[in-house]
Amino acid sequence: MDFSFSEEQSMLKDSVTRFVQDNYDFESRRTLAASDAGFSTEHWQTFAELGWLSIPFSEGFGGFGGGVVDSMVVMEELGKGLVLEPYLATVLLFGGLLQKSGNQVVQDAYIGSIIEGSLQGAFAFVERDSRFVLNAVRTRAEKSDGSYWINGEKTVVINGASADKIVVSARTSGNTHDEGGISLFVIDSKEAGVKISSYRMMDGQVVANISLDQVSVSTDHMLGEEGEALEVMQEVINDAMIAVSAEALGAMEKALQITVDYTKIREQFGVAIGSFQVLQHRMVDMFTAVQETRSLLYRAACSLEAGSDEAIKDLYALKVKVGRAGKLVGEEAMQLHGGMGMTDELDVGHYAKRLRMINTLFGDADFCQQRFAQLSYR
Amino acid sequence: MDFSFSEEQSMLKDSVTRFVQDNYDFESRRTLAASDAGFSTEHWQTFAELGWLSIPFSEGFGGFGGGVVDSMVVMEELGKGLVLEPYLATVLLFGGLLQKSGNQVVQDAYIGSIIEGSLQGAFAFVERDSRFVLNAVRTRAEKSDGSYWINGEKTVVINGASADKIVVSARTSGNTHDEGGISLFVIDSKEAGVKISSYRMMDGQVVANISLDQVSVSTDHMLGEEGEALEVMQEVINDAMIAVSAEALGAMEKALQITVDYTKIREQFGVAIGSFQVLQHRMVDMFTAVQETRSLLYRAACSLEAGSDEAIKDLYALKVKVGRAGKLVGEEAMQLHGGMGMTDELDVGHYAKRLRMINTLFGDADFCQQRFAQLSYR
Amino acid sequence: MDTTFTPEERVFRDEVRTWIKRYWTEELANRIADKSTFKEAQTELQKLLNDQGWMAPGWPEEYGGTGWSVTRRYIYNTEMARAGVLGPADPMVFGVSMVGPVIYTYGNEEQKKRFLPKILTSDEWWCQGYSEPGSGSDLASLKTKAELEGDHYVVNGAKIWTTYAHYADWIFCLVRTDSSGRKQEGISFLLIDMKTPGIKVNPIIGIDGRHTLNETEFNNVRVPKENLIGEQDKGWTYAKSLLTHERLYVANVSQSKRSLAELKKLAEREWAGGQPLAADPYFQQRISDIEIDLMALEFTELRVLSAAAAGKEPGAESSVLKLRGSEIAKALQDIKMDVAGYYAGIDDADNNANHSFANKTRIDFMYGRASSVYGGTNEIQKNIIAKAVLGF
Amino acid sequence: MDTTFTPEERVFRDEVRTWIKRYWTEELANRIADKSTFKEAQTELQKLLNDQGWMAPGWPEEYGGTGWSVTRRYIYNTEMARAGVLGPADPMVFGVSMVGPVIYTYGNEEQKKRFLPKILTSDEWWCQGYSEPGSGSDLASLKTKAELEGDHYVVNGAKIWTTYAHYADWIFCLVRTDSSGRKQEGISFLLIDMKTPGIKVNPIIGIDGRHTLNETEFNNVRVPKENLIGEQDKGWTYAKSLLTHERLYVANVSQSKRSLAELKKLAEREWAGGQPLAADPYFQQRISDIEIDLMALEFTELRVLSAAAAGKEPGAESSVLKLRGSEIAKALQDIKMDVAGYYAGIDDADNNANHSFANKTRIDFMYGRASSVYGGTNEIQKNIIAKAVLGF
Repeated sequence: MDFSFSEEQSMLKDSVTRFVQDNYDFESRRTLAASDAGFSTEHWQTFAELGWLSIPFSEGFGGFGGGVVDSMVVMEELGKGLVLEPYLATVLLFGGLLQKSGNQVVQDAYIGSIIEGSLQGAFAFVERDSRFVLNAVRTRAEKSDGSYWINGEKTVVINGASADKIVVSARTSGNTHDEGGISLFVIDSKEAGVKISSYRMMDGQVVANISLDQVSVSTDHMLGEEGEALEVMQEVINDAMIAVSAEALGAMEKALQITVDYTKIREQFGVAIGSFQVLQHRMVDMFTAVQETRSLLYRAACSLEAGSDEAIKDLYALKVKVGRAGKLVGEEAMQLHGGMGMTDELDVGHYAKRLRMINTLFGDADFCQQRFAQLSYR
Repeated sequence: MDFSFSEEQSMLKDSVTRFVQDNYDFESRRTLAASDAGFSTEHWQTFAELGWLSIPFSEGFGGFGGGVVDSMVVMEELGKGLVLEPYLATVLLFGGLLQKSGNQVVQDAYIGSIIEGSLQGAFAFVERDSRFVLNAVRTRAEKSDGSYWINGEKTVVINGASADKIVVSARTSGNTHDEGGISLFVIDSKEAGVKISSYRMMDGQVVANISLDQVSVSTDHMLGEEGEALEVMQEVINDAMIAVSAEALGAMEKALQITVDYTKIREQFGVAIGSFQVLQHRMVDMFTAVQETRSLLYRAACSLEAGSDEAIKDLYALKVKVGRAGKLVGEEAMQLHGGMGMTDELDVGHYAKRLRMINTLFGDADFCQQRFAQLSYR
Repeated sequence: MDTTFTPEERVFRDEVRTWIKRYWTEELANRIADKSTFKEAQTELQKLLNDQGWMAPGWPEEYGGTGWSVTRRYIYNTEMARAGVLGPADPMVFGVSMVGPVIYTYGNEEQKKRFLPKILTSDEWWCQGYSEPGSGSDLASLKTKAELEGDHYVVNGAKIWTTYAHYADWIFCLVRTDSSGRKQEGISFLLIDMKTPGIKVNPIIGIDGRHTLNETEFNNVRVPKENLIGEQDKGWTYAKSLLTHERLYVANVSQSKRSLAELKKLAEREWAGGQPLAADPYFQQRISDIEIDLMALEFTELRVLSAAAAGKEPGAESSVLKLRGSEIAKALQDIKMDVAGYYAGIDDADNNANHSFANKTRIDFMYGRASSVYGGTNEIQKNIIAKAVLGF
Repeated sequence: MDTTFTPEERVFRDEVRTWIKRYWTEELANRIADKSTFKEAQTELQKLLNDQGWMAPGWPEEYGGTGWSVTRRYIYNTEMARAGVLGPADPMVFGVSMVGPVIYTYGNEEQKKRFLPKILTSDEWWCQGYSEPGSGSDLASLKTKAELEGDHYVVNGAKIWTTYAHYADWIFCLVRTDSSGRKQEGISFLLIDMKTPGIKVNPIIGIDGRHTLNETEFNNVRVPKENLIGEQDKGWTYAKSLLTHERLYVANVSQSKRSLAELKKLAEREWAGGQPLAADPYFQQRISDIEIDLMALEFTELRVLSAAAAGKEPGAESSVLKLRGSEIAKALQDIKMDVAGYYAGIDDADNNANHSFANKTRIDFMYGRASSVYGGTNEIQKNIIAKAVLGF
């Protein structure tokens, strides 16, 4: 029974912490968020130099061979700075799919470029009416003339505007909600028939709707077996749930800290507002929510890494808590900042926004609680 | 738009208030609760003399011809004193069924005795596995030789130990959960085959399990049409839901008042504990819950009396709030009394117990919320 | 005990509905929602209301009010809010509900003649200068100074959260004219022309990404002394008496009912796991929690109004209106965000992936967070109830 | 980062389970649950534990402890609680967990020899005399006086909430020996034989209807001065250092896991509208809210234990254990009451209408209300966290 980090993990953590401290003060972040890409390619190169982009990849591909605990360590620290660079989209989602796909052609073609920071990726898995159900896929791929031809539309694709390559889920057989019949394809964002319409999310992320009109993909750019992609999609998203939960934890910790500091200084009625017992207790509730999140994060990370039978249940429990605690911490942080908390110029509201977005990502608290219940009370 | 009471209602309210003040200090109540019957027949005679037992009955039977607002007025005040006399069981449930049944034989035979205080009644509608579903009836009645013969068992019959006459729901056709096929019979508690096994509830009520073994009832003691009883049962219970909600409101108001008074006096760390902001805010939450309960009580009472389409939805909303607010107020009242709140010797815990019992009565908050949702989101 | 309307009241309700149907067109609503046409279109709406004599229902008839009963005002407010004509962030609040009553109650005849008609015609827009940077819920700690020099007050300081200051022609301000006594004393109530030299309006971008709020600076702003309301140093009393004036409608019941109805509709069209979200028991439970609270709030408001109609002082129950009103409004906004799912995050009115409601949902949610802060935080509301109602 | 047990630890767990299977019979459990046989049967159980050497796992080996690692103690506690052998209202807590460590840490050799063995053999039962009527969470305000007269302290005053005082042979008391300084000073730690003349135990009936609590009066009770622990006037320090001693296990995780498992079973057999309650989505949501919180609490406890195992001071996370532990335990009791429905109200062990679990459910619920009060109310816990962790 041991919750300490390995020496390598501690070093990794320190290096991310230092990067955030040195580069991600709120004003710098604001400038980045307002830029066209919504992040810094320079920072991305730093990530590459520091080795962060290699974490989930096997050593055979030049990777670090890390597991969910390693990416958890990185993401918690990134969360503290509301870091905008598309680590999740390129490394964990796109990279994760490549790593787990067993498709040597695409692995050889792209993993090296990810690690050296020269390739951006994305994973397009949401559709207009899919909500949080991975197998609600209407986009279709048909095989003819030695290629697959893809037609359909994907929405809110994270990093969709900057991605060079995009993994798209498409149905090679079956109907909209079937679990079988889904395949994954790596497409080029500049391929004929790909229309990318990008926009911003409230947390500063640039995402895109992607319409696919007779887009051709060569058969060697399919990941895994035809029609059998759901399992690998779910696996990659399970790992990503740990990662975004860690990011949320970092954001919550920072939001709490900002709030505690603010209420110690901000005076009203002649005293620091932090001296009011009611506000203190509410910050204790925030603190408790943060502790609970960390406990469930460690629980889910350990059981996922150990391949436990309870791993999926632990994961949904975590995501429920991340959603609820994130709302609580985000909103209370804003409320305790009073009117200032509701302005764009203070950082606190931006933590609340990101926490809100993470709640939704891969399934919100309500959705995950239903999945949890199905596992717990079947 | 008017929420004031009529002059008659105000007088009625004052008379109940005075009775409770003069007769129901906590020690007197404790003595009554410990007695065999669990209430005072002397008080019951006072109720008769003050005309309270005549409220729901038509003037033709010597009644007051009152509606749900009138019994609401009485019950709120009784709730403040945690009054033990079986007003609900005898007058509102048993009496209500008689009044609405249209069966002149039993009306002539018993309503006069109820009004003069010489007859106790009960309504046996719960079975071992029925939970809150009125039509979950296994008890059966079969007609032969010009009588009905009843077999089955009823549980937790309120006032079952003292009742002279008991209305029993029994199935004359159909299966356990059918809505049709349920009939009501007035039986005598001393009839052959009736076995009454009485016990106490945590709020001091004496209730009974009643087993019925070939109990004979004459056909003129059936209420309403054979197999058509569910509607009248539901109507009487709807009225009773207003009544017990009013009782709960009275109990909550008193529990809040007791708590506010206690925290103003009780000192800790050299100051009255009521000076702690956190405790003040929690009492504000209790106060808010009480106000919400009153608002929903008035809403449901008005719409039930006006025969509004929304009446049933309003009623379920009320019962949800009564359940949740009752838990909140009862438990917070105990908690704010500290260790003393958890003893039998202080009154506060007894309010919490009664509130808990009212939550369950006729369907708890969860059950009523589901019914509400069925009406609201169908 | 009776909650039905009289036949006359029902006729009146139909009259209001007919007006709404005729004048509250989608075209007008869209122009008001569009930042570039907002002021012009909103003024157009207000002029229509004024033509009907409905601009200031609560004012005394002699100044252009309606002389309606409490019930009629309730009906009017309910119908207007239900249709979305009136909303919690109405610009006319500042003229009609806030400064107007101060002027006709405490102003002199000239002030009444000068200001009230232009509030009714909407030819002059107002904004409010109460809060200051740093004052928060402790309003009386205000520091903006006004010193009498000859015929003018010279005003220096800054006001914050001045909603619509960038549209306003006038601002009503609480200013400090004496700092020797208790902080509630020595405050005066001044009307200031926004075109006066020395006034600078700095936009504050809200967390919803929009510009409705401002900080308004005063640098040696010279205000004619005839713009002082009532007596110097007595402004706190005037402002405070107004706070109780409009507290009957602070619960925003109709707005929340409208929000709930929209929410139910959205949940029917949003798809979740092969069925509409509205059919999902978890969702039903969450939404019904709030619906039941809102049903209670509605009748709490009616209880307060019924007491007011009978000429009684508002009872203890009125104290919970703002508190619960804001909590319920926020809870509805929260669920609506969850209904919008991934699309709730979109910060873009055009690129909505077929979820056109999502952008407004996000704005309403983010803007709505402030409802538990302005007009005294909910924590302050609870302090007040503890003191005034529970006697602590 | 790893939460698996070593092979040796798994062997140990099996050993504990085997012991439980052999000795924790239904017959013994029933006799402990029965008021009339409680003390005798509980003593029997404790003697069995002591025969195995497991009576006081946390004590140093020289006094009869086990010398187990933190992980083993965790395994032991978990298994014992899971089976229901150890519960939160254990009478052995007072001897083993509370007074024992005070005696071996601050007592003299004679005291150790006199008292520790009989705690282990359960030949002497202990109760705790800390709280006083009126002191509540402000423990240090205690007033019970002990005056030295020759070789004896003469004790006057009263203690409240003395659980099992009616079974106890000895009571350990905090008494005031000096009232001149700060209230935390001048308090001494005395061991008092319950048979001493002048002691009167008055039952307090709990809201659960049972007699577990008492008020214990002291009228000129003469206590030999050799029963003083450590130095006179330093008792507060001894008592306080003990409060941190056992705070690793205050969350009652295993008891709550047991409670949750029971709850799920009950919900499968209780019928609601044609299906088991367990299949009802509303019910699933309510119960899963708590299950998830409990899963978090379990790992919060593990995090604390893991730090302790590594020889580190407990971190900030340890502060939430009691708070959340009591909230979760109470929430589970609350749902169980709702599952029992009408039958939850029954105050009768025999007449249970086929719902034999209902009476115990009611008792657990009512008794459990106190878990957010004893050992410092949850409000006090939050004050402490605000101060110690958040730095207010």
